[in-house]
Amino acid sequence: MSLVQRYWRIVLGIVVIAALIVAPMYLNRYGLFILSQWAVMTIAAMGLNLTLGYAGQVSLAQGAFVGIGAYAAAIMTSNGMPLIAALVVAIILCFAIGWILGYPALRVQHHYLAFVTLAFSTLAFLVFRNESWLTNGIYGISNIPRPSIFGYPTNRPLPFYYVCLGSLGLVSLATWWLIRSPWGRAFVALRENPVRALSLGIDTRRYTLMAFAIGSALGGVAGTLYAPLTQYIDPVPFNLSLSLDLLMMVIVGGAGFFFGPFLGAMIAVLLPEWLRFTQGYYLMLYAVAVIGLLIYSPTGILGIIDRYLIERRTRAASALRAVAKSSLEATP
Amino acid sequence: MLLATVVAGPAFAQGAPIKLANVAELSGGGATVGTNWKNGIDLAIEEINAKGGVLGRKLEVTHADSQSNPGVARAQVQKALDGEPYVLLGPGYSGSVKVTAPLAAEAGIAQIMGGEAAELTQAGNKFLFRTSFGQQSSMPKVAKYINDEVKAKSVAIVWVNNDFGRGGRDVITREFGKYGIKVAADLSTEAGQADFAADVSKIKAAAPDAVFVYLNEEESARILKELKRQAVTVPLVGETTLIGQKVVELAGDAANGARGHVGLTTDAPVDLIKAFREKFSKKYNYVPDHNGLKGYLAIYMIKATTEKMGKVDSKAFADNLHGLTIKAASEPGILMDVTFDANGDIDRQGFLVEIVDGKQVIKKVLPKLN
Amino acid sequence: MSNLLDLLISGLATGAIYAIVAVGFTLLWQTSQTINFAQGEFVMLPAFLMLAAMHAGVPFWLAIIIGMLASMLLLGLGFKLLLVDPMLRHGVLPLAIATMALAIGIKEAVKQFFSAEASPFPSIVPAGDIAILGRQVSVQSLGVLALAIAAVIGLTALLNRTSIGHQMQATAQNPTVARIIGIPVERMILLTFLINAFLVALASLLITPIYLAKFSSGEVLGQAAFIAAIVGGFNQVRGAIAGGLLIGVVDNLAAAYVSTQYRAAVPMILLIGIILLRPQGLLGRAEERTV
Amino acid sequence: MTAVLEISDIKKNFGGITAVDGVSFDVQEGEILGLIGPNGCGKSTLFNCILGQLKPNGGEVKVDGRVVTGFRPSDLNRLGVSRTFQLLQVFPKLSVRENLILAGQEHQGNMLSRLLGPSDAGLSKAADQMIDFFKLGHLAGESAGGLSYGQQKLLDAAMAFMGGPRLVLLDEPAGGVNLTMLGDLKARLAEINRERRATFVVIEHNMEFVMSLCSRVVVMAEGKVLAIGTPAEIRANTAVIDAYLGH
Repeated sequence: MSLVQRYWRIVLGIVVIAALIVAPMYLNRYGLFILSQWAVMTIAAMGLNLTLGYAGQVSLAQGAFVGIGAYAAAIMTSNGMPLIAALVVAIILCFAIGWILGYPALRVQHHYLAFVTLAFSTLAFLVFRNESWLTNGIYGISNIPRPSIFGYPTNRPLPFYYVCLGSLGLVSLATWWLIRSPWGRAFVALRENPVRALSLGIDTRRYTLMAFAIGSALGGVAGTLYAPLTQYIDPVPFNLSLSLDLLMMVIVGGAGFFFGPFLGAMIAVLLPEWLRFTQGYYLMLYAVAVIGLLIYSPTGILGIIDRYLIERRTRAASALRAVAKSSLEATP
Repeated sequence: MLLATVVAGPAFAQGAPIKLANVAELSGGGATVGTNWKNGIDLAIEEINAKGGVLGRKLEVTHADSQSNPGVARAQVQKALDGEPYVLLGPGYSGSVKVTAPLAAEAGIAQIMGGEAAELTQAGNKFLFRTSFGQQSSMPKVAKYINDEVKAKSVAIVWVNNDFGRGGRDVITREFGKYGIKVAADLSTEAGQADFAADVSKIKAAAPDAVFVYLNEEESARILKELKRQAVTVPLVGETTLIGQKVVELAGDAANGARGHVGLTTDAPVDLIKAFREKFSKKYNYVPDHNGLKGYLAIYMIKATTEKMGKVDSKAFADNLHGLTIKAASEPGILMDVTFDANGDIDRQGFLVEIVDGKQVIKKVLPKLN
Repeated sequence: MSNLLDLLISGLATGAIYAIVAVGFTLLWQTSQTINFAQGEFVMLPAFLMLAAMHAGVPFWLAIIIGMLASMLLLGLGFKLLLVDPMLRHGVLPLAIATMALAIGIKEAVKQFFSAEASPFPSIVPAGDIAILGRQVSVQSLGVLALAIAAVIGLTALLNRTSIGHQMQATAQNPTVARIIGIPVERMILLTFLINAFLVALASLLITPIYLAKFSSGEVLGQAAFIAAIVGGFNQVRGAIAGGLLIGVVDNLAAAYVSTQYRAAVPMILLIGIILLRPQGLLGRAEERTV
Repeated sequence: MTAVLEISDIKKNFGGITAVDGVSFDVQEGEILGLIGPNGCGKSTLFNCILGQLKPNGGEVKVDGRVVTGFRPSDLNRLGVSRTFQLLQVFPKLSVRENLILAGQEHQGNMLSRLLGPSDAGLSKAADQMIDFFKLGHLAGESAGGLSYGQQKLLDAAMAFMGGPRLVLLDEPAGGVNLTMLGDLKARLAEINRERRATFVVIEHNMEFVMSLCSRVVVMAEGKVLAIGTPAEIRANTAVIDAYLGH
């Protein structure tokens, strides 16, 4: 990457972050709610991107983990416990369940793995709905309180948006660290060529389980924010279709790209809102847009950019070679 | 950014249209409910505007889709409230009402909704209004009917496992307790379920004196067929969703003998309702269910209340609707006399109905309480 | 005991519905590695095409033919050319996601252009019941079961007895080699898409009188059929039939003997068990894995 | 001299077919052992059995006198046994340097230190040295997928050496590599063998390559060992000539 290019990237990053911090001050409550939702869904999609995009393990259960996190938050905070305690419980719970769910991945791969996680997703929904003593069943849990951060209440939309954005920031940093660490490299190795990875001393078994567990735990983190965001949860939003939506976000954004989930969640959360002016047609147009995008670039939005960059680099390289060649020929 | 919505200027200038906002289940699991509700609203507004509007001002409504998801409902209600509507309409799912009611109350805007769960109007919210009986008022009537008329001592309950079915089941189970009626079987079913053989065989095994069926119309039709196939002959009791015309249409002979209480039905022997049904079918090419009626009534509630106040005043609206009685004689659009209490609950005539030879027969009219 | 018989017969009838939808899954998977999440909607749509033709004043029998042809054009040819072809070489996942979006699109389009209401649909099989072993069984269910069996016999005969069938099998097993030995692979793949479109239209015709024509009726159906296909073995037509029947029966037995609230859980647990113990499904072949 | 690798009576069946049928030999420290034989004689299967990619149906594998039969490849690798594959197996989306760091990272620290420690696991320098050693210096930052076939082959071999292995099993390292690069590769292998006392087992069809590099050669045919000896002895062995070289 050239210096200029890196410079532009940094500028772009700063502008986006500044916009995310400043612009919402001028948004109404609806806009803040949608942006908060985007931040929460991005966290969940980042988890799935880790499992699927980096480590190559298909999971159709991410929505169930968001549900587990949301119920942990709703139940605990309704009983007077702080959200941070719920967060810890959600992370541990989702990590453990994700770890266990990873075991089938050691036996079966690809679509069969997807089917197992799909079954888990349905089972989780049934538990949310049927175990009323814990989850209040189909009635759901209402009046979920929003937390106080260092004694500062976040009941208003703007402060809670900053809670979501801050969490997104922390999760992004942690994920960035993770994928740049040797673990991230091992995840990629797992995705690209597990047999070779094994022969290089990479304990693919342990990394597979870790990829599942960490990805699931991020789903739980998103859930603990989702509950106080809507302040009411019932089982229906956490059925299979949320898992499919999250999968769509990861693929549409660009699986295996760090910024993929940000864009994917933007498409899934914001695009339908933008299309609402078409009234009854908005979901249809949304579906057409997603299909069109995937036909144009099956590797997602970042796939387009990636393709463009590679093309440009190849062109630059061949130009360089041509120059070198002609200068060689020119020398007598 | 596209997210920013334009905040309306002076909202209620004389002559400007009165803005209403509807948030309903236009896609997802509740799409049939929400679409009926929306069509009812549109029909009523069209009628009123054709006759010059309310206090000389036209009505104007925006429709937003909640995707049958409480989280989306919350966002859309927030958006609607940011636009400062005169009154908020919807949603229909009780869960979505629960998540949005505090927002409307905080904004001081009245919310006229379709939810039927008992608890909705019992939380002390002063801005929430029903368009139909809540389960806390319809279920006692069904239980009384089962006790007094059917004289059943044990009843099997079949309910659809969503907030509607679960809510009805919980209230009626309590009511049965008061009469000392035993619940012989308690069967949860899934929305969209096709095969009721297992449920019916469980009913048969429990040998109850009557069966209370609380499902959506399509599933009601399927279980009626299965009950007939397995030769269950005890009385089948239900609510609007068991003995509506739609169920009769879908279940054929199997619906004969089904009976129960109907709060709001397009089949009621009331001329105004028959006329409504005709208008609706003509405009939309299908026969509405009670949700179509509810949407229609919501608009006429707004009209009657506003005309009573003599002004378009969003803040005073809720106060004026509490305790209001609207007579069909003076406001035909309300179809039947109706009174709203301090909780936003509704009081109206009800009917006891039985299906005989594929036709609804009104056995008894339950009078309005006051 | 008589009770059990009731449950079995009823379960087989429902299972036949799942089975017939599941067959299409396996066909598309075999020849073009397409996981079609819109299969349920594919079954929902043809009934509306037929209804639309009837609203235009066409008699029922002609509406059926029009619906079938339109379905083969849209869900067979159109689906393959517009969606599958451009995406196939990019792997299973993006295509699967695109079919999810397609499912949303079809549902919304039907709701918007037709109705959100359930409409009754005329039955080509008489609506009554007949007595079998002293049980009342609906003729419609028997019709579906008969069709499911006919479909598997017909498909098996087509695949094993005809030269086109052999070419299709070769295409499914190894497209590269098939191409080399001169089989028109593209045409064979197109043929499976057309067969799938024909099957879903046929299924639509038989199932809709029971399920009603409704924009959302594909959701339950699609998911049940999907699970049936996996349980039976994703790559075998007769596996899909067995899986469908099994899911129908297990669902009923679960509701009767386990718990009505958890009836949907039992097929899922069955699914997990089968995948872990026999990943290729009950009747499926093990798929070759390259190291 | 001590034996780094001892294999005794390894058997492997696939269904009814016996791919490896009671193979025994040992490899001495610092030795370069060639393993040759016609296609399908079980060489690669034997490799896979030694390295735990396949479970042998019978027999025993010892590394440094310790029985390691049935160990998983990753465990064996961390014991200092490394390999390359017949077909190219680099990670195309990672850069050349990252491929090498990946190949070495599991030999450093533990899971926790690999998570919390530096991104390169402290291996950048070692990787760069390896890059220089294999003359890939100008390509360090390129993604491996963009390299030419021969360059990838060099990278593949380089990865096998990152963990500082005692024993390296190379499966057709010379296959498809052009002449110039072949010379390079041979020189590198010989140098590593000399300087690091690393022990090699090499499967190769290129006879010239095997005969000039290896100190001893094992010839396999139909799942069995046909002959063991120095390159000169093998050249003179009539059975080998009949079974293999003669064709």
